[in-house]
Amino acid sequence: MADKVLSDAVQALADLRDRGVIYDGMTVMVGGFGLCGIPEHLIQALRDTGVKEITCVSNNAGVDDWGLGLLLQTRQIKKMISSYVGENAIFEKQFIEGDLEVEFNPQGTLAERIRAGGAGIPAFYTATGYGTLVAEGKETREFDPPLLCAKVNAGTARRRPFVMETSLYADLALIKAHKADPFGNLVYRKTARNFNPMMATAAAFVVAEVDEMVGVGDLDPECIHTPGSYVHRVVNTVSEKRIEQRTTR
Amino acid sequence: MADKVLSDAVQALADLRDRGVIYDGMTVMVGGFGLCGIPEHLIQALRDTGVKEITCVSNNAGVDDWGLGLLLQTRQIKKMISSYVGENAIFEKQFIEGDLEVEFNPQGTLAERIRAGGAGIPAFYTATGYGTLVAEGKETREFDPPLLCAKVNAGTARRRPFVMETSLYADLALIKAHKADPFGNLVYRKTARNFNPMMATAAAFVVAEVDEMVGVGDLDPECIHTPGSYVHRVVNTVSEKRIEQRTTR
Amino acid sequence: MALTREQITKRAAAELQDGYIVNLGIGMPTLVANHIPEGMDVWLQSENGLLGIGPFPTEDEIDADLINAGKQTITARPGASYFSSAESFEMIRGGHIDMCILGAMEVSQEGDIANWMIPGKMVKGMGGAMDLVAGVRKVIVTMDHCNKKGQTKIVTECSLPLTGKNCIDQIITDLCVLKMDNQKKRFVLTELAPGVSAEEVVEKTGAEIIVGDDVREVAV
Amino acid sequence: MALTREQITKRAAAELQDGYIVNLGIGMPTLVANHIPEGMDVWLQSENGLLGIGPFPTEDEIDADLINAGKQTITARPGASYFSSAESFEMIRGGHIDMCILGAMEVSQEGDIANWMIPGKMVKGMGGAMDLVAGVRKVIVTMDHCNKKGQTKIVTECSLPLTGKNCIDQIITDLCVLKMDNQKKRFVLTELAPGVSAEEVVEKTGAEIIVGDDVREVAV
Repeated sequence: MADKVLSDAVQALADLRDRGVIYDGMTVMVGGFGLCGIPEHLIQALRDTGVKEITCVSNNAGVDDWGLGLLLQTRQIKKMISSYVGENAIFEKQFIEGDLEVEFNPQGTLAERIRAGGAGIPAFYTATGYGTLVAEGKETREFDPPLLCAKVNAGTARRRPFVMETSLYADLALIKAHKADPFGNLVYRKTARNFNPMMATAAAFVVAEVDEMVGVGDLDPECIHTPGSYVHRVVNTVSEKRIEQRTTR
Repeated sequence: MADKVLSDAVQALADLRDRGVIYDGMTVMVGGFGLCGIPEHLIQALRDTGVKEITCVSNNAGVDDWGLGLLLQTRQIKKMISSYVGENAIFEKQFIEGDLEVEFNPQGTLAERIRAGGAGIPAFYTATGYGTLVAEGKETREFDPPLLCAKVNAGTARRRPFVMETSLYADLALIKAHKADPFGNLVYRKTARNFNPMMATAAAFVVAEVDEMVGVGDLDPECIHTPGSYVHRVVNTVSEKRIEQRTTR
Repeated sequence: MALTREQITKRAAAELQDGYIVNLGIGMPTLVANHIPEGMDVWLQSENGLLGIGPFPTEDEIDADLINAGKQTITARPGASYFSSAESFEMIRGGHIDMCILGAMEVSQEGDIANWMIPGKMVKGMGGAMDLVAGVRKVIVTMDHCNKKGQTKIVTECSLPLTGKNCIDQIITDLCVLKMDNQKKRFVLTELAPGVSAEEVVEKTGAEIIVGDDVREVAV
Repeated sequence: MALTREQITKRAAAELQDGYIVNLGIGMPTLVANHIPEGMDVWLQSENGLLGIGPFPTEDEIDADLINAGKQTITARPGASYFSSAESFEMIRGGHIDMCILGAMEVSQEGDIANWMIPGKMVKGMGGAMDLVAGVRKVIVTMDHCNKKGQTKIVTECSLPLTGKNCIDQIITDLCVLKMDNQKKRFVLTELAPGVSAEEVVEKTGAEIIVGDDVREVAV
């Protein structure tokens, strides 16, 4: 079996420029919600490749000195496709000064666009964003909402137009999981799962960093969140796991 | 908490006619692939309600004397939406004589139409079936296949037209799972999972039969295949689990 | 006398029903969790991938891998399940969430809502708000009736960019409760804060609303 | 001398590569699993929701909850994973399966395939075949070159209802190996069964094909 396990994050990306995966102008998907479930080490390794003009698909943009904030500091990101970017002063500055392009997607539309990319669905319709800025320039058309097809829902489901959204697909996905086996099967932990599983299906090359490596056959086959066929490389790392809002009882 | 656990399959459907869920002409989704992972007892309970003119969404149609074959025997099914129905003489007879309407869907399109119904997606595009009978009367249009968006895939992904498919949604879904807790969280077993998880999201009323009931909190929250919010009722049954092709080494 | 934030929150909690699956927005709506009636079983969904939010953690329980949509550390209750963002929004978009409670900057008389951007100010993004208002079965807005300058937030047409069209079912403000009449496509005044008159509400509302036949006092 | 089923299967197995994710159709293609080269790691996907098919079970291992797409009882190898039909076809439709091997009734010169229905005969359905030919990266057909009446199965245009258009990359028959040239949109004859001539193949093929510059003998 081709060995997918590499020694560290830098090694995991080392030859990807030669292989045509990493190039100036490339598209990268980066998992995580806020700072939860982000591939900390792979983000730094991507920064260190020096790649420029990145289009980055990620729900958020990290904070000033952590996560994707590190790639913003070095101005390696040209465009963000995100749903919310509220916690980042560098982002704000580059955005306001026009140095950073931003495409806001509703969070569910973003998740579904990524999932669709991985699933070979080039486009789909959603009620989300109809009548808003998000729908501008997009095809809209009327359908019966799925719910309406059940008699008992008659009257409760809102009949309305839907917006056509297209799928997203990347050259590279950087994934954070909890456990992996050498085939690349992944298991996530709690809400650190978030955008990671879809992104692992929607890129030509997929690299995951994990808290723990286990042997082939050690993961419960009923509970593998991402089958190993989607994953090209795995590195075992020790994550800092910063917390944004430490709230207690 | 509203108690979702009923004593048997008949009880689980008993009041659904009064509640407007079961009615002549209704649409039912029934989980399973062949005879694997079918809700044996719920199918029989549905037969015993005497409901007629059912539109049934199910990948297969059972065999003559088991699974959906039982509802065909009694001529309670008006129409099947399936991908393959090869193992059933009663089916064949009713189909050839024009007593049974059949809509064949490619298996992946069927799975995705159900998933879309549950996910609030009224329609989506797929390459599957383009240029075939399946695409007749449906809108087709060209998109870049998602894969093409990654530079390293250039040349390998086939550029082609896609077919628009609409979602499926039912009045009732009959589900077979392995374990449930009283909230209705479900866990499936091996390839008995198949169509069950999507169907559990795509019906106004969802009833599951399971091999084993456990307490709230006994299922690993990382490995719940269907969250309890989708499930209205659960019954604990002892399944026969017939085997169609007993193949050994 | 106008309702306090606490009282608005409590009134919103009165809309909960046993077995409801509910998504609470960031800020004031989050507080509704503190007013779930005793003995009622309500499951809170967090759009970053959890059904079954529990109480905030003790210092020992804090886990960086377990946060809510507001990025606060939380816990999960027994019976909770984790899932991906795609599955979370299947649940939201597919109509499987019974109710959500959100704040708003403006609501129009036909139930449009604006709560994500102010032109000229830094735009942070809509997060999951557009999906929630489009997909959840019952969408409730809790907000002050007027903004800090005393201008009404319930308007003929929203001046701010929309989050969703025709999607608000109910508004609970410091002055009153308004419920959407889906036939007439107007909000109906159904409850008043103690000491607030229907006339005062009409006066402070920049939109056509219907004064119901049987306007009661908000029970708080 | 025409290749046996065993030899066709063996030739198909020679297309496998280390690490490949492969879906094998019902019937002859299933036998390809017996010819995976020693030391090569190939993962077999079953479209009913399994990645990592193992050998058939012993009598003791038989499990009604574990079957393949042909409804045969099977086992799962270490490292296998189970998933839903929707997730299985995400994998197929999304281009994540490296290769599939299928039977066919007809293949056209532009790579159309017909293998699911014969007008006038009982239609059983297409199962997952349409998704496989549309989504898998490399689609190989294994079949006899001619049908039982001696008529060619490789035709100018399919007379039977299609399973997919322009989707076959390679055909392995009892007489030869044909590979699609995506620029020229015609199959190229690349290998011949021992003792079979290019002329014989051309004669028995009812379609325009290209005889390659370097036609070798099939290594079986």
